[in-house]
Amino acid sequence: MHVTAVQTDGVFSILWLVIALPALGALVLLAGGKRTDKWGHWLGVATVAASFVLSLILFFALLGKDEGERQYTQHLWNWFSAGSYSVNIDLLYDPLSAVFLLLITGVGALIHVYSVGYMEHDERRRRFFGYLNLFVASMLVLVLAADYVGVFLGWEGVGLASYLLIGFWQHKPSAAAAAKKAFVINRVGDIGLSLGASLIFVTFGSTSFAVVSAHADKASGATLTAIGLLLLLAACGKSAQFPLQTWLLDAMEGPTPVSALIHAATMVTAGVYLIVRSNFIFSLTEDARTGVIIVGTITLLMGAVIGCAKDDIKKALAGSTMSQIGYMVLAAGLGPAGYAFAIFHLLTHGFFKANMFLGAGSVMHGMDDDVNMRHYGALRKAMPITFATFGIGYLAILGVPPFAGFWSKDKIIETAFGDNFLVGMCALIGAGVTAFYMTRLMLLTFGTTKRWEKGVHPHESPKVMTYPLIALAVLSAGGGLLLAGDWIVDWLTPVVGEHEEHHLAVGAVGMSLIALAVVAAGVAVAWFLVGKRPVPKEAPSKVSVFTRAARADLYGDAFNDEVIIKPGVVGIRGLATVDRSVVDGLVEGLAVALTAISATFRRVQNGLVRSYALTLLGGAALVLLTLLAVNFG
Amino acid sequence: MSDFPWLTVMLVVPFLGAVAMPLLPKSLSVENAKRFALSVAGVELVLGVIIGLKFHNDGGVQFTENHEWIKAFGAHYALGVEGLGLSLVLLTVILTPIVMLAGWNDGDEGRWSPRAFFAWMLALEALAVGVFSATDVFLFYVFFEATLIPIYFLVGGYGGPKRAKAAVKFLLYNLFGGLVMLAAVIGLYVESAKAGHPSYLISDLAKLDISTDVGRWLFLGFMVAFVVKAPLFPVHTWLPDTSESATPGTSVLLVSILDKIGSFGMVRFCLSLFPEASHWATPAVVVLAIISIIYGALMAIGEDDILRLIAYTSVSHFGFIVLGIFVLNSQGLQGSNLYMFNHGLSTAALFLVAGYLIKRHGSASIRDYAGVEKAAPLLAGFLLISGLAVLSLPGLSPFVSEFLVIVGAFVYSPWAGAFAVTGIVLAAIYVLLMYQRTMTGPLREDNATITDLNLREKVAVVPVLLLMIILGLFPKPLADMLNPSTDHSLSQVGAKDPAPTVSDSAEGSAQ
Amino acid sequence: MVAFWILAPVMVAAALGLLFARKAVHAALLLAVVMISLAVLYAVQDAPFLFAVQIIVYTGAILMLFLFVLMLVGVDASDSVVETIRGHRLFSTIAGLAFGLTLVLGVAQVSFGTVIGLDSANKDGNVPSIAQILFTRYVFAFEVTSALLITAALGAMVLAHRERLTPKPTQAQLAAQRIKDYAEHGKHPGPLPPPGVFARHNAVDTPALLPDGTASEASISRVLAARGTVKSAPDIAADINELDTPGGDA
Amino acid sequence: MSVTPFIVLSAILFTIGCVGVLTRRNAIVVFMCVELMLNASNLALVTFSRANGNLDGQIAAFFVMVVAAAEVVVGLAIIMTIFRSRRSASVDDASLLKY
Repeated sequence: MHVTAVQTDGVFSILWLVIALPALGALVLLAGGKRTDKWGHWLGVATVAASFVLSLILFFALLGKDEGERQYTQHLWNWFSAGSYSVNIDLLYDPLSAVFLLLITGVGALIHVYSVGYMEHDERRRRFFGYLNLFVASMLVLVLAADYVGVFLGWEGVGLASYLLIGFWQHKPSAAAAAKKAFVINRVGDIGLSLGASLIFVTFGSTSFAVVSAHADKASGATLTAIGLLLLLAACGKSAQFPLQTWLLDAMEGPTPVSALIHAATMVTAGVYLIVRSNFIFSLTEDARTGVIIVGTITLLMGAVIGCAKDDIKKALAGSTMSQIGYMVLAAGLGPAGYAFAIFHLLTHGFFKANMFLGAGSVMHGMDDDVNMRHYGALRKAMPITFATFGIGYLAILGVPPFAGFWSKDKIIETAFGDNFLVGMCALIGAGVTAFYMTRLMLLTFGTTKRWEKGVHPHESPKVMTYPLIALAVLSAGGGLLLAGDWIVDWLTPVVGEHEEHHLAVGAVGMSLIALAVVAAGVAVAWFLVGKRPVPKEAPSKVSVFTRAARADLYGDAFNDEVIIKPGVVGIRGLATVDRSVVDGLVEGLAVALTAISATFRRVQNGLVRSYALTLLGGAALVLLTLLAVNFG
Repeated sequence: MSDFPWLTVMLVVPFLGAVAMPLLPKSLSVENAKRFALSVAGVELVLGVIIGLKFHNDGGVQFTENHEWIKAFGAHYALGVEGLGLSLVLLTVILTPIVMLAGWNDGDEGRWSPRAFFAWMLALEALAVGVFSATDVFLFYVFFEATLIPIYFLVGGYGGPKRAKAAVKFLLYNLFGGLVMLAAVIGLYVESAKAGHPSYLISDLAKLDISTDVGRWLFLGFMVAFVVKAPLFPVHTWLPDTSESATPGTSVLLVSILDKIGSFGMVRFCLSLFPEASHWATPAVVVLAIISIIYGALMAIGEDDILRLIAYTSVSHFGFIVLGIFVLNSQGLQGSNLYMFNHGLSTAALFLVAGYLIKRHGSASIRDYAGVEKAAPLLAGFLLISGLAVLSLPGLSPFVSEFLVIVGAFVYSPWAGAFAVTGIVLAAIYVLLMYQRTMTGPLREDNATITDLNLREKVAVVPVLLLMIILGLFPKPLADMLNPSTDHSLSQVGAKDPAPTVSDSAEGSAQ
Repeated sequence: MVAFWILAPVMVAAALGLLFARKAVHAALLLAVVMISLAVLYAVQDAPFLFAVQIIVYTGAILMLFLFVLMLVGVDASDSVVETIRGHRLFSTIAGLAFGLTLVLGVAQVSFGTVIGLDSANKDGNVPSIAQILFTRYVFAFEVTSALLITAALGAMVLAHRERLTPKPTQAQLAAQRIKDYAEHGKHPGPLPPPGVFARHNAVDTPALLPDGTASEASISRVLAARGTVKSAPDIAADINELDTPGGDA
Repeated sequence: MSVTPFIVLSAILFTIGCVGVLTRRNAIVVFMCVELMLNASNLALVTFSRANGNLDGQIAAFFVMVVAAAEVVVGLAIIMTIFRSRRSASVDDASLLKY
C-alpha cells in the first residue's frame, strides 16, 4: 500500500526519543569506562524500559487515530545528497513499526532485566549492557527508518551489535570465529540490500518508501522481480534463511540473553520486516513471491530436521527458530493474504521463543553452564518455575489451542493450503516435526531420569531472572488475543493492503483439527522414542544417515567450506604468489634485466687503446658512408 | 575575500618550519624541537580551519593567486582551491599533527636525527598543500614530483629493515609515472602554444579544443602517472613494500594524503582537460578499478603482515575511488570526492592503531599476536572501530561514500555495481579475520607485556575516530563543500545523469 | 706534375713500409722519406715557405725528437707481429679499407673546378704575403699557438721530471761509500782509468795498458765491450816494436 | 696541375696512417703514424690553398705543424714516463683503466 505519511505533530514528535534513549545509554556505557560499572546495567535496563513506555504511549496514540491517517513521518536531517539523489534520515511510524516497537522494547526490557541476573558475575557486564543498548537502538532505527538506506544503517548496526555480542566472550576462539562468521554472512546478505537500493534508485530516482510505493506499479515486471529477489537475498542473510543459514547455529556461542533477544525475537525477524515493509513491491511480482515461498519452505523443513538431532539445548532452540522464521517468510511470500499472519506469528514467536531461550538460560545457570541436554533430566522438581514457564512456551510453539502459537501457526498453514497444496503439506509436516523435537527437548531436560554430572546440583534461578520468565510466559499464553476479531489483520491493513478471506475446501475449524492431529502424532512419536527408553549419556555413534546429516546441520557448513572457503584460501594463496612473482616479478625483473644488459655493454671498455681507435675509425667510416648515401643516394 | 594570499601563507608556514628545524639551537632538547614542529603543524591547522570557514560553498575556485612565473612557456605561480582541493588540504592539515603526535618517538632510531624526521614531515605537508591548491599544470607537476623527496627520506631513513630498497622502489616507480606525465605536460604546452600565447593555467587549457587523438594521448600520459600514484591493480606493488618498511606515521602521510594526488589529479586534470578522452577511456578504467577492488581485497585477506594488509586495503579503496570518478555521474563522482576524505581518515586510524600494536611488540606479523584484547582492551576497541570504518560500516563516514560509489557504478552498469559490491564482503573478511587472529582467543604468553594506550596515543587517534562518526551520521558540511565541485567537474566532462527509468518526471523526481 | 708522379709511389711505398717495419728506427726513417717528398710537393704547389718549414721544423726537429726518444726507449725493441687482440687486425683492415675506399671514391667523383693558382696571392713573394695574412687575420690564433707551445714544453718537463725520493748524497757520504766498497769488495776507490793514449789511437774504444802490457777493462765503456767494438791491445803494441828497431838504442 | 691526384694521395696516406695506428703496438710507431696522418691532411690543405687561390690553406697547414709539434712533445714525454714506470713501450700494456 502507498506510504503517504503526514508530518508528526503533538505526541508523535517524541518518536525520535525512542531511538535516542537506548543510543544514549549505549554511548554512556561504552564511553563511560570503569566509572559506570556499578550502576551501568541498571542504566541499560532503564533506557530500554523508558523507550518501551514511550512506544506504549505512541501505540495508544496511534490506536486513537482512525484507520485512514495512521502513518506519521518525522524528518530528522538530510543524511547526504549527490546530484538528484538525496537521502534523509526520516522516521516512519505506522501500525507495522508500532507493533515492532512494542516487541523490541518490550521483550528487550524483559531480557535486560533477565541479563542483570544472568551476567551477575561477569566483570565486563557494563560493556554487555552497552552492546545490548546499541543493538536495541539500531533495531529501532531499522524498523523506524523511512528510507531503504536508513534501513541499511539500522541493518548493519544490528549486524555489528550481533557481532559484538556473539563474540562477547572473545577469549573463547570458537565465539570469535562464530562472531566473524555471522558478520561476514550478514554482509553477503547486505549485498542484496545495497544492490536493491541502487536498483530502486535507478528505477525510481529515490529510495524513500513514499516515492517507491507511489510509483511501484509503473516499474517493469522484470525490475520489480529483480528488486524483490535482491531484498530476499538481504532477508536471507539477516534472518538466516536457506542459502545463508549456517551462522545462526554458531551464533549460540554468545550469552543466552543475546540468543534470546537477537537470535530469537528481534534481529532474525528483520528479514521478515523488510519483506513485509516492501509489500508494495512484492505484491506486484509473482515470481519474487514464489522465490520467497520456496526459501521459506526449505528453511522451514531444514530447521525442523536440524532441531531434532541437536543435543545442545541452545542449538536445538536455534534450529527451531530457523524453522519458525521459515514459517514467517513463507507467510510473507503468500502475498497480501500472508503479510498480517507473518507479523502475527512473528510477535507470538518473539514471546514464546524468548521465553524458552531464557528458560534454557536459567537451566544452564542452574547446571553451571552445561548445555548438553544428555546431562540434564528430571529438572522439573529442581526448577519448578523454569519448568512451568518453559512448559507454557512449549505448548505455545506446538500450537496447542488456547496458547499463542495455535492461532498464528494455523493461520499460516491455512493460507499456505489456500495458495498451493504442496506448500501447505510442507507446513503441516513442519508442524509435526516441530512437535517431535520440542517434546524431545522437554523430555530430555525436564522429564526422563536424572543424568546429572557429579557435583552438579541444579537450583532455581534468582527472582530477577524468573520474573521476566513469568512475564514472557503470560505473553506467550495470551498472545492469541491479538487475533481476537481479526484485530491484527485490520490493524495492519493500512500498511499491507486489503485482502478478502477465501474459503478452503475443508474450512478453518477442520484445518485446525488436522493440524492438531499431526502435532499429537509428533508428540507421541517423541514420547516413544525418547520418553520410554533410557537416554544414553553420550550421543550414540551408530545412527541413521538422517541423524548424522542433521547433526552436521544438513551439511550447510560443509558445503560452504568445500565450495567457498577451501577454494578461496587456495585461490588467495595462489594470487599472493602470482602477485609476488608476476606483478612484482615484472618490476623487479626489469631492474635485474637492466643490470644484466649494462654488464654486457661494460665489457666493451677493455682498456686497450687500439680497440677504442678501431671503434673510432668504424664510427668515422659509418658517418662518411651515411653522408655519401644521403648526398649522392 | 581580502586578497590576502592565504594559500601561499599555508604553503610557506610549514616550509619555514621544516627549514627552521635543523637550524634550531643545539641546546634545545629533542623534545622541545618536536614540540616546535607540532606547534607549526598546529598553526597550519588553524590556518586551514580559517580558510575552511571563509570558503563559501558555491563560490567556485577561491583564494586565487596568480603571478607570472616562467614567461617562456606560460607557467604561472597560480594557486586556488575549490571544494575538492579544500577538502584534501583540510585532510592534510588535520592528519599531519595527528601523525606527528602518534609517531612521537618513531623517528628516534632512524638513520638521521628525529629533528630531520619532523622537518621532513613539515616539508611534506607544505608540498601536499601546494599540490592540492595549484591551478597551474606546471606548478602542479613541480609539486607532484617534489612530494617524492620528503617521502623518500622519511621511508628511507626511518623504518624497518628493508627500508632502503623500499624507498628506492617507491621513488623509481613514482618517478616513472612522473616522467610520463612530463611528456603529457610538454604536449599540453605544444597545444597551448599552437593556440596563440602558451599558458599552463587550467582555465586557459580547458578552453583549448584539442583534437581527439592528441587529447587521448595526453589523457593517457596523465592517467599513467595518476594510476601509479593512486595505486591500481597492475602498478600497485610499490605500496605494500613501502608501507611494510616505513613507520606507520609515514605510511599514513603517504597513503592518506599523497596517494590522493592521483585521484585528485584524475578529477582535476583528466576529466576537465580531456572530456572526450575521459568518455573514451571510461570502460577500460572502470574494469581496471573493479579488478583493483577485488584484487586488493583478496590480497589483503591472504596477507600476514599487518602493514602490508592495510596497504592492500588501500589498493582496494582506491579502486572504489577511481570507479566513482570514471562512471561519470554525480552519485559516483560525489561518492569518490567524499571517499578521498573519508578513506584518508579511516586508513590513518587503522595505520596508527596498528602502529601502536607493532611498536609494543616489535613484530608486524599477525601470527605473533593472539588475544591481545585481554591485555589491551582500549587498543582492541580502537582497532575494531577503525577496522569497521575501513570495511565502511554504516554510521561511519566511509559508508556514505562507498554506498554512493556503488550506486553510481550501478547507474553506469548493473554489472559494474554487482562486482564492486562484492568488495564490501571481502572487506568484512579481511578486517574481521585480522581482528579475530590478533585480538581474540586466549592471550599468548609473550603478548602479556602489551600495555594499553597511553594518553598521547589516545589523544592522537580519538579525534580521527570522532570525526569519522560525526561525518558518518552528518556528512552535510563536507558534502555541501564537494557538491558544487562535483557538478562543475561533470559539466566540464559534459556528462549528464540518466533520468530514473520510471520517470514520469513531473512528480517522479519532484519529491 | 712529373715530380708528383715520381714521388707519389715512393711516398705510398714508404708509408706502407712504415706500416710493416719491424724495427722502430726503420719506421722513423721511412717517415722521413715521406716527409721530405711531401716538402717537395709543397714546393711544386707554390708553397716555398711550407717547403722550408716542413724540412726544417717537421722533419728536422719533430722526427729527430722521435729518434731521440727511440734511442732512449731502446732502439732494438721490435714488437712481435703476432696480434694480441682477437680479430683486431682483421677488423682494422676492414674498417681502414672501408674508410679509405669511401674517401678515395668520394674524392674521385667530385670535380673540383678550375685551379686558380697562387700567382696573384704570391705576387710580392710567398713568405711576405703569408706573414701579412698571419699577422692581421690570424694574429689571435698565432698568439694562442705560441702559448700552446710554451705549455707543451712545460708539460713535457713536468712529465719527465722525477722527484728525488732520497736526499742528495753529500760529498762526504760519497767518499765514505767509496772507501767502504774498497774495504768490502776491493772496488778501486779512485776514478776509472781513461782510455789508452797512443801515437795513433786515443779514441774511446782503445783500452789503456796495465803495467804488464794487458788491456785494462775498466778503461773501456761496458756498452762498447758488450757490442764487441773494442780494439785489442796487441795490434796497438805491434806499432811500438817497429819504432824500437830502426835506430834508437833505448 | 689538377687537384684530384693530390687529394687521392692525401687520402691514401691518411688511411695508411689510420691502419698503422690500429695495428702497430709500439707506442712510438703509433705516434709516427699519427704524424703521417697529419702530414696527409697538410698536403690536402696546401693543395686546396692553391686550388682556391688564397693562402689560408697554407696558414692552416702551418698551424697544423705547430700543433703537431706541441702534441709530439707532450706525447713522447708521456711515453717516456710510461716506459720508465712500466719498462715497455707497448700500447696494450697500459690497459688498467677498464671495466
